[in-house]
Formats: sequence, C-alpha cells, structure tokens
Amino acid sequence: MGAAILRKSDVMPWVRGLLASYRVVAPMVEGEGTIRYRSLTSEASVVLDGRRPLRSPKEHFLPQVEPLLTFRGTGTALAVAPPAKSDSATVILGVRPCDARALARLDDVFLGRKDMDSIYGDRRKAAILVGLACATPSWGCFCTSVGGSPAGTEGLDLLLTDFGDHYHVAVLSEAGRALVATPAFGPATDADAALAEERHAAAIARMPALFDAEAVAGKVEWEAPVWMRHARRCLACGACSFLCPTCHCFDIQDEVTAEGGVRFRCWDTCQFGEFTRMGAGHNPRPTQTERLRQRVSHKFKYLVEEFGRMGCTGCGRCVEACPVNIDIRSVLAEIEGGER
Amino acid sequence: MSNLETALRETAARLLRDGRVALVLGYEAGSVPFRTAPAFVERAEDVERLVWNPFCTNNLATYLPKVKSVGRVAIVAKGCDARSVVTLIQEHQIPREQVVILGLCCSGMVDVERLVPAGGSLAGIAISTGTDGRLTVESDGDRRTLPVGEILQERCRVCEYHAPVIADEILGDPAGPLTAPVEPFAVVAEMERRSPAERQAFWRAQLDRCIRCYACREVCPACYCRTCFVDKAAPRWLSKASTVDDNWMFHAVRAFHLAGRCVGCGECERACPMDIPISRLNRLLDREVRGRFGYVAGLDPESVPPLGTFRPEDPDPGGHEG
Amino acid sequence: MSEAGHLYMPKLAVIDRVVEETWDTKTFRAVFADEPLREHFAYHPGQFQEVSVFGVGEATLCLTSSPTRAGFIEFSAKKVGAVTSALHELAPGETVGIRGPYGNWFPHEALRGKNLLFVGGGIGMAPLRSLLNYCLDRRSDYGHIDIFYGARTPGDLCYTYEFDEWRQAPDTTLYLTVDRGDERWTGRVGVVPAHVREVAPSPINAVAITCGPPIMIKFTLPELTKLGFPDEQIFTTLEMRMKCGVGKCGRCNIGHTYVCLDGPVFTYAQLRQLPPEF
Amino acid sequence: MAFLCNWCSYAGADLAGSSRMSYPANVRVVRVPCSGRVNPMFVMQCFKRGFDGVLIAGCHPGDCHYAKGNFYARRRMPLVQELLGYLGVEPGRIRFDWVSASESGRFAQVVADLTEAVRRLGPYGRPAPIASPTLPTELEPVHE
Repeated sequence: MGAAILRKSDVMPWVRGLLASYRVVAPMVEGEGTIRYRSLTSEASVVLDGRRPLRSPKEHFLPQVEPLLTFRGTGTALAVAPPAKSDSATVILGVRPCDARALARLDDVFLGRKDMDSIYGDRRKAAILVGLACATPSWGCFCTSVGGSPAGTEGLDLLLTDFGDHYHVAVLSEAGRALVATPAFGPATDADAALAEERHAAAIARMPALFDAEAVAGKVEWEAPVWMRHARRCLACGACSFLCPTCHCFDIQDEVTAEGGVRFRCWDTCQFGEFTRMGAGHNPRPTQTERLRQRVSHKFKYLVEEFGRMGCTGCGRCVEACPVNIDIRSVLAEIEGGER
Repeated sequence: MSNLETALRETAARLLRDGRVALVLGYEAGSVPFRTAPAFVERAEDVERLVWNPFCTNNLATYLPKVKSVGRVAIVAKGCDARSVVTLIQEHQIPREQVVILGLCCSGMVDVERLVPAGGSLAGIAISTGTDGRLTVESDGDRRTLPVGEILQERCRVCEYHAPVIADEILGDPAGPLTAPVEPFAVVAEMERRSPAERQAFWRAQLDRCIRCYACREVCPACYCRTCFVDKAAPRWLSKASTVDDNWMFHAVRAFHLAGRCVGCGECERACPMDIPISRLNRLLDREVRGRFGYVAGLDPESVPPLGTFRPEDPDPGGHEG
Repeated sequence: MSEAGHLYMPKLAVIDRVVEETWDTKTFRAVFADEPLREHFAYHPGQFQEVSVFGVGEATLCLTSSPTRAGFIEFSAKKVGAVTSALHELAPGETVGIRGPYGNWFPHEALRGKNLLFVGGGIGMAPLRSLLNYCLDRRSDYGHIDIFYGARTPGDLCYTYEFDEWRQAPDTTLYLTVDRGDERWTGRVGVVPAHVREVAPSPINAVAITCGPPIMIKFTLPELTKLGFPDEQIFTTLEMRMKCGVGKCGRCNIGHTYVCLDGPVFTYAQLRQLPPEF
Repeated sequence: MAFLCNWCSYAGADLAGSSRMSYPANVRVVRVPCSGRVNPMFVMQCFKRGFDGVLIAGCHPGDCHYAKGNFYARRRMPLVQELLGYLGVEPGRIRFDWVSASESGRFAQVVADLTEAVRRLGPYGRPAPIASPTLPTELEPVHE
C-alpha cells in the first residue's frame, strides 16, 4: 500500500503533531533502564532503537490492574458506576511484530470467544499500531520458530525499518496512511523498498527456526516426562506469564476505599498455587508440573484446537525473565523431538 | 575452574553410589552459554550433567524445604548459599543431618549484562573459559577476553565469605584468589545522603515498576512461608492490585521479614525482571542488625536469630524527635 | 461500551429472604432492583451466576431456584471463603450484585418423558433442587422420580422444608440418608452410593442427575454404571474455581474445555473425555 | 495512629483522659496486649493507608505484664524506623516510647510532641488510585 521515509530527527515533531488528535503510547526508559510503554507527554523521550522491550503493548489493552466499576453506599442505596471510557483514538509507537501478532491472539479470546469484552474491544478499535521491525534479536527471541518474523506486518498499520538516520515506513492500512499524510514524511523510492527488504532478510537470517511449531502442537501429550523434568526447578513466580504478550488470565477483586469501593481486574497466572484452588481447598493443579503443562499446552495445543493458531508469538520474554532458566524453546524442542 | 567441576562430579557420584544421599542439588548447563539451571541429580551416572562455572548464580538453598521429603539431600553451595543453608537449619526448616553440603570456594559470579558492551546483544553469544579463568566472549562479530574478576555481580564484589562457613566437603581453595571485597554498605550510605522526600520519590518510582511477579520472594531461601502474608485473605494486608502503595507494602514487609536472616546472596535483585534494586533494603537491615546486635546472618546454626531474642542492656528507645 | 455496561457489570438485587439451612449454609432469595428484570430474568436449571458482595468480591454460585417460579432467584452458599462469609452476614434489604446466568444447563427438554434419578450430597443438592422443582412444577412432562439425598449428619441436610413437598409429589420417592445419625434420626444411615445400589432404580428410559462432594461423585458414578445407566445418561455439574463466568479470565479450563462456557453441566461420557484435571 | 499496650500505656492514656488532660485529638488508639504484639506490618499498613504518624508505646523494661514483650519490641521498632526511614518515611513520624500506667502526663506530652513533629513534616501522602501508565484513570463519579 505504498511507503514513505521519516528522518529520525523528524520523529518527535511528528509525535508532537499526533498528540493534537491522538493519545500517543510509546516505549520509554524507566528506572534502571528497563523500557515500558507509557502514555506520552510532549517532552518525553521515546526509545525507538534497540531490541524488543521487556514489557509489551499488551499493557495498554489489558493493563496489569484496571477498575471495572466503583460503588458507594449500602443497602438499597448502593450505587454502581462503570469505569472511565478508554476508547479515545490512540497511536502506539514502537510495536514489535511479535507483539502485534500477540494482540491478534488476545482478540481471539476477548473479541471472539462468545461475548465481546467491550473494555478491551473499545481500546482495540481505537488503536493504531506503528510497528518497528527488529534488526537484532534479543537472546530469548524465537518468532521465526512459531510462524512469525522480525519484519512481520500482521496486525500493524505501519512498519518502520531502521535505516540508520531515517526510517523506511511501509504503509499497511488506511489508518496507517492517515498518519503518514503529514510533511514529516518524504517519498520512498524503489531502492528504499529493496533496502528494507534486504534489512528484513538479514534480520530473518539471524534467527533460524529452532523447531517446527506446527509439529509440536500435535505432539503435546498429557503424560510426558518433559513436564516434570522442566517444572521441577520452577519456583512458581509469575514473571513468565506477566511479561508474556499473549497471557491474558486475570483475577477480579474488590477494594474498599474512603469513598466506597472499587472492583478491579488484575493480572493473574496459572503458575500461582491459588489460581485453581477451590473454596474447600481442593486444587486440580497442585504442583508446578501440572502448571507448566497447562501453560505450554494452552498455548501450543488448546488454542490451536480452538482457534487454529498458537497462543505464542516467540517474543522470548518468558525465556529471559525466568529466574531458573526454564526455556520454553527447550521444552518445545523436546516435545517435537519426542522423548530422547 | 574445570578441575573443580571434575571434583564436584566425583564427589556427587560417590555420595549417590554409596546411597548417602537420595538427591544432589547442583547446576547443569543452561539453554544459553551465560546461564546455568538448577539440576536435580538422583543417579550416579547423571553426574556428568553437573557443571561449575561463573554462571552458577542461583541460590539452591531455596529448594531444600521443597525437596527434603526425598530423604537426605546433597547441595552444591557457594559461600552465600551455605549461609542460607545455615539459616534454614537454624530455623528448623531442615535438620542438619539431612543435608550434605558440598561447599564450593567461589571466586564470584558473572553479571551477565557486563558480558557485552552497553546496548550489545547477548543473542548468539559464544563463551569459552581459558585455563587462567578468563572468559573469551564472541558476540556481534567481535571477540573479547574478560577476566571474571572485572565483570562480577555487585553482591560478589562485596562478598566477605567466598569460602563456605559450613560444609561436609570443601571443594576449591578456601584461601582463594578473591580480591579484597568492596565495602558492602557503601551503596546503603549513598541513599542516606538523600533527603526523605528524595528517597520517597526514588522508591515510589522504582516500586511503581514492580509487576508483583514474586520472583524475588520465590528465589529467596529465607522466604519459605507456606502462606505468605500477601496471599492471606483475612486480614487482607495487601491488595492484589499492583498499585505503588501495595508494592511498597510488599517490599517493606518482605525486607523486614528478612532482617537478621538475609545473607546477601543478591538473587532477589538478579531475578527481578524489572531490575528494581530491592536488595538495598536488605543490605540496610543487615548493616543495622550487625551494628545494633553484633549479629551476622547465616554463620552459626546454633545461634538464635537477633529478633528472636534480646539482651537487657539493649538501648532504650531514644524518643526520636523530628 | 454497550448500554448495559461491559461484560463484568453486575445487576443489582436486594436480599429478600435468608434461610439458615445448616450451621454453615444459607439460602438467599434475591429480587432484582430493576423492575422488568425481576419478571424476565431468564435462566435454566443448572446454570450459575457470579454473586457480588461489594467491597469483598464475587462468588460463583449456582441458581437453586426453579425458573418456573418467577419474580425472584435463590442461591445457596456454604461459608468457605471471604465472599461467602460476607454473604452470611447479609440481612434482608442489603444489595448484592448478580452477573449471569452463565454456562449451560440440565437438558430439561430432552429429559421429558424420562424417569429421573436425582442423587445429591450436602450442598450439592443446590443445583439439583433447581431442576427437581422445575420438573415437579411440570410434573406430567416427566416419568417416575427417585430422589436420593444424603449428608454427613441430619444437621447438614438442606431444604428440609421442601422434603414433604417432594415426598407428596405424584410418582416421586424421596430417600434421605446421613453418614452418621443422631438420637432423633429414624431414617436411613450410610453413604448415598450404598443406598442407590440397594434400591437399584431401573435404568430403563431413565436419566441420573448427580452432584455432591468429589468423594461422593467418585463412588456414585461407578454405582450408576453398574446399575446399567449409560454414560450419556448420567449428568453432573462440576464445581471448578471460576471467576469471570464468560470465558475470558482463563481460570476454569480442563484441557481446552471451559467449564464456564461448555459446562458446568457435563455427562459422564463427556467427563471421561476430559483430561483428569478437575 | 497509636498502638498502646493494654497494661501500661493504655492505662496511662486512660488516666490522662479521666484526669481531663488535653492532648491532640487527631490520634487514633489501638489497644494491644503488649508492645511486643505490634507487628511491624501494622506500622507499615498505617503509612500505606495514609496515616501521617505512628506511636508505639509500651511498659518500661521490667514492667511488662508478659515479662519480655517490650524487650522484643525494643529490638524490633528501631529497625522499623530505620527501614521506613530508608524508604522515605521521616524518622519523626514514628515514635516508640515507654509510658507507664501512672505517667498520664507523659502520655499527653508524647502525643503532643509526635503530633507537633508530624504537623511540621506535613501529610505523609494519599494512597495512589489504581493507575495504568497508558490509560486515563479518573473513575466516573458514582451517579445515585
């Protein structure tokens, strides 16, 4: 659908222009150098280079904690109010291809499965995703092994490719074209397109596929030594799930405040012990073995059976975050290779 | 380093063959050159999996309460890890005779981020260890030789007990080559030069980034409560919402629960995906407990933890004025 | 945002009546605050809902009232957690939130003309009561009804005030049993499966509906099979930890089956297909 | 917030009240069996919930009804002050002291001193609402 050129020096002016009519969310450095997608104010410093950030744009659509309703009063005078609307047009910058694909997986659940979750749905409709192709993979990355690519376009409205002092901007949708129709963008020549193609090929070459994910889906079995072998060292923390762009499990809880109270939903994970513990104490998944089996089977078997596509886009965040080096790539390679 | 690895494998094989232990808790090769993974070796012929290198960062003592049901357990323990074992024995989490401590004289663990220049990628990195212990690192097309001593984790640079204080077998040279430790409490004093308002701003900004994944709690050997205060419903100390106030409360209470118990293994900070400098809280309390009660955690399994006892001559409250 | 609010917005209902069934179980009758909803809250026996006690949270409770009795809904709660304990503190006039009805239901259409065998245990009688009263209100649609209901002690039996109504219903037999009787107890003693085996109701043109603590289900299902009930004609409702009730929060899956969407009512045949994780 | 040990400090406070002593009214009292019962989590919960100052008062050493409760508190509370101080809670906000059953004047004085110190330091801070870094967080007003 055409392309354009955007000099790096024109990025912030372009972004400031966007702020006039959009909320802009972009990766920004925090604390000890970790990057997080935050709502932008004009003078913030956006980080568009480097590798895939440890936190993902999932946080915009399914924040770690968000109010579902507030209430006040008691008895028959109890009143309940919905949360503030969050459907204003938003441009999200620096979205990596694996994260854009991940949002499509979340769509299957929040828009597809039975009733639509309108909180998520409103934000999705109002979001324009400006992608950034990956030049160098992070050490946990394996998108090419699960049908993805460092230069994938699925789910994106624009795809930027870093050319050093400027970006090649591939237009992928009408919404993307609208963003490019400003003086900040210059025309792109066929040579630019070829160079972008070359850069993409180079990035892909750096990431040979480690296993055939399609084959894995068929080989995930209930009774298999691979679960216990990897899960034995799992310490049941939530790092892998909370950073995963396709993990979407949440809990709903209430909090009493001075004015009355709020019901919120917050991230939860099948790796925590009480995720499935029932009132009287029965827990169908008592140890980490069942929980690792659930997490891997859900993404590589159950979602394939339900939606025909895997629930993992190979971003590698779980690999990098695991304190005890449980590497899902090793688990999947073992499953594909059959028990050696 | 490799002769230590060989000695470790032989010792483990002997313990397993003689039936002295049912399980050897050690390190095996990780999925990438700069990581190792906790290993659970139960058969003598599997000891080849055991490795020893500057990437054996996990504190394996955290597994002891979880695996003690298998019977007697051997554990590969660095200086800091051994002190965690002392704490677990001291607090009756595992009987002394049920754990065989393979004490490794450690010369420090590598800070993985320092393997590559700033902004460099660890993807596809290759690492080989020279006989002199220097690492040859190849990444992004260039080769570098790095002495381990220059790329140590912060906790190793301040380490005072690189030779385990308790062990059934000692591997390596107790008088080892570790350079003089950096003053451990300098990082604590640095924060104390800031005003309370600046400290509050610093910690609220840091703890706002906490995603409450509890990796810090789960890797910590001293955090073994069956039901953590975080998971209690009545009373509900903490909301499950990761608001900055609840994160603040979680880290404040956890740090206090480790007063006089934390051995400074630094795994909480290493495991934190958000790189929040939480071990500073423990380092502060370590300094205070040493200063006030002359007590260092994890040295003597017979001693009583400082907050579990008192002395009549403890100082009276000073009635702090503003 | 649809005009009824998002997926997780509860409807308000006022507690109309609280019945103390046992020392730890109460049945609540609630009336929707919203007038039209009060009359037209459509649901089927076997469905569940999320009951909110604002400030404490939501609890997954099945509807124990029958849709044939309009104008109110009833749900029973055993005091096990924070929300159920808060529920037990509520008095008539208090407001609760209701989200639902969720899940599938007992196929009462398909059961028409069949003999029904109800096998309930303790609080497990709650979902069965919804279907039972539904069938008793349309008695002529169904064949012979046997009701086996057991509990640990006489004090643990729920809905005792409806026992006579059940006994006197046409062609209906009520078998009550307790694991341990007391001095005033004159009925059967012993676990429910034993009595089902002894009475041995006929499986011909019959369907069994059972719900109770896992231990009772574990021993009841084989008994029903031995009596000749085919797996497809044994229905039970699964108690799983559920939270959203609408297939989003990822909590109640067994394999790729979501209990809140594909259940909670399953046949024994379906249960056999599920991975053993419930 | 004031945690007063039942046998000494609470009795002292009670005496202060019955003898019509005036002390700042913005102190909330929680009676605890012993200063040793005050779990550091109580103190942290106070600051998390928006209190501006905390007083923990117990019996003088040797007077403890349970013999050693206050000795444990004497080890614990200074560490709480150090840790919370490190986190940015000004030391002046936490007062740990001995008040016997007869020292009603001292009780009124301790409360007055702490309230004055806290007044000078200003409010500690309101609990932050549930916030997402990318979305608006103002909750719509609850319409009756």
